[in-house]
Amino acid sequence: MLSTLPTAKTKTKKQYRGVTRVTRVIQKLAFWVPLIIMIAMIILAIFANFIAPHDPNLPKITDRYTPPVFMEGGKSEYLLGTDQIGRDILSRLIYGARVSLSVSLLVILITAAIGTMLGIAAGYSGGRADAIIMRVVDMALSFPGLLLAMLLAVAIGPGFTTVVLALSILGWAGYARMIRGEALRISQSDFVAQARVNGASGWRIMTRHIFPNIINSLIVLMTLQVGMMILAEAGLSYLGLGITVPTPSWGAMVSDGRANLDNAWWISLFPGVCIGLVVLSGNFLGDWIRDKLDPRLRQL
Amino acid sequence: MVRFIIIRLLQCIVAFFGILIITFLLLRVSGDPAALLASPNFSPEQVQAIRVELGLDKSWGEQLGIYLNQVAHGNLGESLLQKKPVITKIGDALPNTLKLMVPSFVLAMILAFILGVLAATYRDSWWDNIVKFLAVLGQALPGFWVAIMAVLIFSVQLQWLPVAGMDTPANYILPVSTIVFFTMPGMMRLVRSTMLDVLDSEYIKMARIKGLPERTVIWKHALRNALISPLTIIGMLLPGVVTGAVITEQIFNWPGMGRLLVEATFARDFPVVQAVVIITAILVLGINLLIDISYAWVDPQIRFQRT
Amino acid sequence: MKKWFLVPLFLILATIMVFTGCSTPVATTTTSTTHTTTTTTTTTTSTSTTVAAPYGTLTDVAASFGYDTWDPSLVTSWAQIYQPIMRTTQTQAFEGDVLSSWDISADGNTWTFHLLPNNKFTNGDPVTAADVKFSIERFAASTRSPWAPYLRASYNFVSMTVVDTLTLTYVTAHPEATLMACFGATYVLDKTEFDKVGEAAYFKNPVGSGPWKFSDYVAGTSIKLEANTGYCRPAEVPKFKYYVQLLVPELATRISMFKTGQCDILGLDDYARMKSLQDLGMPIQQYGINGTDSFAFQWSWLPEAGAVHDIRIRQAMSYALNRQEICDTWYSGYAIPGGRFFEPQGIFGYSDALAADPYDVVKAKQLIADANYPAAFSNPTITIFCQSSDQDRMLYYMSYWQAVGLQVKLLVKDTATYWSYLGFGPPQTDNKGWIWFWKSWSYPNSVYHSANMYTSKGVHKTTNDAHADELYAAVVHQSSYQAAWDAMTIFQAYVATLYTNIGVVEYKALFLYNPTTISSFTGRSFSDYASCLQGANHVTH
Amino acid sequence: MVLQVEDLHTSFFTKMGEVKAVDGISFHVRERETFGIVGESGCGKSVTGLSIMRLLPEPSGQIVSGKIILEGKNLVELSKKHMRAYRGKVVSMILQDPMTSLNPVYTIGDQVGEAVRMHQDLPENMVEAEVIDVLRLLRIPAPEVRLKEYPFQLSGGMKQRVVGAIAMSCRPRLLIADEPTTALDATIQAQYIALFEDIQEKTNVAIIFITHDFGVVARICDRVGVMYAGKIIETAPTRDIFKNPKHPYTIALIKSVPQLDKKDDRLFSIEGQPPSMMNLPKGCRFCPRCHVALDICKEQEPPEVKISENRSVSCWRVK
Repeated sequence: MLSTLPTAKTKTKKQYRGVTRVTRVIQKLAFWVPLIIMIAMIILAIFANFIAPHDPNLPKITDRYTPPVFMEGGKSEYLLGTDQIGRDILSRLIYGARVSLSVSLLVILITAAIGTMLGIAAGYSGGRADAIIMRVVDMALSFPGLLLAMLLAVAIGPGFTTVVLALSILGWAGYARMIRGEALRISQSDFVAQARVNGASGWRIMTRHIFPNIINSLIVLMTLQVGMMILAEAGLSYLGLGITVPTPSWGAMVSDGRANLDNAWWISLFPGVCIGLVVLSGNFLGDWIRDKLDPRLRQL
Repeated sequence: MVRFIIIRLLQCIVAFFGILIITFLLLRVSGDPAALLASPNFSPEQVQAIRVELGLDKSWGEQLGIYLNQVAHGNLGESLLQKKPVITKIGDALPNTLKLMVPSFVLAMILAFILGVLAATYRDSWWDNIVKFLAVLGQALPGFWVAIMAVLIFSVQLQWLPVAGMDTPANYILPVSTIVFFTMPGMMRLVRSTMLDVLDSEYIKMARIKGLPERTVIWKHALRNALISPLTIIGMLLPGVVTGAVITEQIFNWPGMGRLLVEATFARDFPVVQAVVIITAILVLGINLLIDISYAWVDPQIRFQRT
Repeated sequence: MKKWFLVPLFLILATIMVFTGCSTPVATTTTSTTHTTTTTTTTTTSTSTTVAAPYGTLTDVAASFGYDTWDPSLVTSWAQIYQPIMRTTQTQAFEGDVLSSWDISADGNTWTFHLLPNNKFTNGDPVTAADVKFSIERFAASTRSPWAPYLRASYNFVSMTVVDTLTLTYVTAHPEATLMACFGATYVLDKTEFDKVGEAAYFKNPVGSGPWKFSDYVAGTSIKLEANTGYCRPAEVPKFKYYVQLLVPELATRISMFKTGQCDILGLDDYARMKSLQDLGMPIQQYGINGTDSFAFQWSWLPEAGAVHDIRIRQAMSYALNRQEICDTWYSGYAIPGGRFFEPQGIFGYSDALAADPYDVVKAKQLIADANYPAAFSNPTITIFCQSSDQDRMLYYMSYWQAVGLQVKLLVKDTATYWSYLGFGPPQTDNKGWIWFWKSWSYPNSVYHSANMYTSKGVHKTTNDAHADELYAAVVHQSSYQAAWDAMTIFQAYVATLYTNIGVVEYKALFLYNPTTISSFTGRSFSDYASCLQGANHVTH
Repeated sequence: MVLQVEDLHTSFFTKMGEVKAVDGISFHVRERETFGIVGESGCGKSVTGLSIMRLLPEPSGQIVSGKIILEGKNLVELSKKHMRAYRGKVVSMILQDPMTSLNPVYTIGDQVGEAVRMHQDLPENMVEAEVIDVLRLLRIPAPEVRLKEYPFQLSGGMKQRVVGAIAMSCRPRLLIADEPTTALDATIQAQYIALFEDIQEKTNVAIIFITHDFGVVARICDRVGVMYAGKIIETAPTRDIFKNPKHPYTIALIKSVPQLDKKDDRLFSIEGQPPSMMNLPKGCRFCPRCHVALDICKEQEPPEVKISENRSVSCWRVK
């Protein structure tokens, strides 16, 4: 492909050919690496019971604060070391993938469903309903969700349900806002007008005509949110409002090890790296899907 | 224009009371404050007496009515644990939080705009890539973790900056940078993408056709248009700053609203929690209103709207 | 020139140190009913060899300030600005604090308090019998202190009379030598000032006669105290001019502050972590008597309590704990097996009957099998609850019970909810049989706390045993402290057999300090944290 | 001679490879002349305009080689700063879409005045008069009022005139109009074209008129260049090209112009698609769509043949 290009005549041209080759490689990596990471994390989450070398919740006090195997004092049975009560970090990471990813995915499903319904309704029906929904959306977007999350966590006690609820309670607004814009644009298009002329009901137009056209944007936004939700869960864990012990979630693990960052950094660093990887993978994948599906969506 | 502001103001007030009621109900579900105040030796009768004293024996509806009435009169109640007017606690904490949040917010905004505009102007350059990398990094790590790492590196290892406290200007550097590090990237991404759209537009070409210097093209013609959409985002940036404040105040030991909220939430000090949420709500709504108004300033189309 | 000047100063300081070190109070004679305070009667160190003026600042950090008040009837954590009526000695006896001595009448019902002469509050007012009377009355009326009810009229109180400015009589209905523990928790307030400015203003700018005087308080941020140079025991005047306590909720921040010298004192729950800092050159100091780790089985006498209703299960839980391993690992050797509720070794009423059960997995498994666990129980899950700060330790302790086949579940409660679950009031729908984890810090005399834990009248609802009630009544009806001690020994030995509270370990109460500001701790470090810091010595160059 | 373009090559360097948008074109424009560039969309006619303005989207768009000589200066060699001084003052441009060519947040007076201030050393109090003058030149009614208005308050036609006013504000020597009439409806279009003639008369400006519409060409242009896939395949005076088109593509294009006087309702359209600019055919670029292609057309690019002083064609059939 490259060889068919005419030979470069100027400096700028040469420079650009080089950039093209590098960017192409980077582009490929930017898709495959995050995809592989994501798939690997999902596999870890699903098959945690078979993969994890130790019971993630069983303390072995005599082995506590064991450093990772590549450090002095590390033991081969604990590849990534142990935490402050001697639990295997690797096993907890693997089980933590299950918790963190399921929180994230559940929240995304809930918020995307609510947001999409409200967004389509607002964008399609317009007028007063639209104005009211969008006002609520504006409020929800500008209100610090952490405050509500804290209230909720204290009200019904911390735990999986609380985290999911707390993150969902305002999270739908972002979807509603974006979907509404898309729905508005689509409902003004000719094919929707045609459907109306043909006597299709509002419900039919929303489900058959508008919804299929916003799926692309929806997928992009959902991909970008995977990491965001894991980060949010970590924030709640830090305030003691996250998933309850002993269930390991990455956020809780990072938080648990924070006071030991200067003498047993592995407790907190490895889960932090996992969170970072998933967030970055989500971002890259989202960007990639967006570029592939619809470059117009750059604003997300 | 005036009507536009009045409508927005009314909407704000409605939203405000909505938040008030939700907060009130959520907290009442969460537990009995009288049980917390009672000494372990108390008989149920004594606990009941505390309840009566605090008005907790009344129905929720009645309590809510009393509460709304108080708030309408500017009375935020008394801290259950400390028998102190909540307003004095807020009075102590709010200035501290503002001292932290205002510089962070302003700095985040300025940096986001400068970096975002530069990244868009020099699209795909190394500069753009650095900015993009920073943006991704800022959104990829848990906030508290980075804050603690910053302390370990800059305070403990290098000994350049103090760990905690708020006595000297040096104390501001770490907390402010941490908040900026987390709030700026989102904003910057948006400025960049909006700016890219604007730079693609015909009127920018037109400005170039006029032979205007690049400076004027970007900072006069492009930025003002690019401002319109991020202005909305400023509103959405607020939650991030508030969340950031809760976490940074905790780590950098900043006696502000965030720390007050965490303390009060765990102590079930309802009036304090309510007051913090109310004050935050007022701030958030107020800033949103200001944004709406500044919208009108930036976009003449709204300014001339008669509806 | 300068160096020569320092030599005599050093000598003076050294003398004072030696003196204070030797002046540990001698126990009162058993036959006499007159108690005197040894340290205060003389003023040997005064006049020519004046104590060097306090200088410098001692900075401490705390995770929370608890109650945001200076009212000693609500909170005693920084009651060091006040003086109690009595205080404990190193041998767990009592001596006067504002008192020079006291007598108890032959029938055991009339206490006569003799106050120290020339003792002044920090505002200059003299400490009088009227102040003491006022303080006792006010404390007894407190609705929030766990100690207060035992001084209240409904319990054992007849009258109180001011005889003269330095003499007060306190009359009880029956002899109760253990009231000393209550007097030890009663702090003396300045009645004149209190009447003049009112309660709110008084506690905004509190006045006391303790070793520290109030300097500044910023709610939710910092406490600042200043050495009281007019303290009645000149040798115990703090050597640091200021004591500052900063509220720092984040542990990582506290550690960083300590490492960078932004604070001088650091307490840690994780003793291995403490050791790692000790390896960096930070010395460790012990204070007070040992703290304890224990589990309390609330409402375990009720059949609805589930598995823990069966004493064999409770015994099995005790035998299943490898206490020595806990001491060696979690506590890095700074603990020994034992430690029921408030009962470390050497405390009021301690005997070998309170010694910890040995680690015996076979016996534990046998007991569980005998109880036909889990088949015999509709809900065999045993629920434990603790505060989030203790969750790691709980997960660790629970692993021993899991190892012998018990099904245990942990509930982590935030501080507020934790306290509301601690058994008082009628059982809530779900908390019968729940086990709570209790970590006590050094508390000198647990007689009234024991009532709460081991009698049917107690608020913690762990025991409902008539014989225990009788034995306890005997403890609080003694006219001599020693007799009460003996009665307490019998009571404790009996309730130990009920297994409503199992001790895990008693640990040394420790903190780290910064050796560049503090050289050592002298004086009353055996008493408690605040008294220990009171004896902090400067590093002299 | 106002403008002389010689063998201009402009390419876009994208992630997918090089796109030769303009692949060696030459033409010239004389004073007071209107030169039309006609072609289908994507043939490179707009890029030609942007190349002359040196306003290709950076960094992907690059002038690879060639000369653009305006008033004796080769614009390709000018520094960015010098080029800026030329822009607006010596050469100016009108963009296609009047709705988006004006900055929505500034007043008309501001936007026109900006160009005036930029290039004319006028005292501040003279600027407004100058702006009004330019607006008058574009026959904008009540210019004093328009000054203070925002773009959204104007009609489409009026916006297009304001865009024209901005372009003409410094009376440039060359005006490039990139499909300025496409977005306007027929009546306004006619007025606007008349306006161009009027302006040309008053200011002697040379105009490059970029369009896809031969009808418009017929009305305004003196000479016309037909572009196909990055090349000018035929240049001729307007009258000649209508009377006697030489290149098969030109013939087809002219056939596809709807003509009112003909009875035939069916519009002629050219079959097939223009070639991908990434992957040009080896021989003549029009060959795949050409009805009269020869064998050589597939193999070799036709050379440019000058058939008279003002006419040239690139086709193997034209010798």
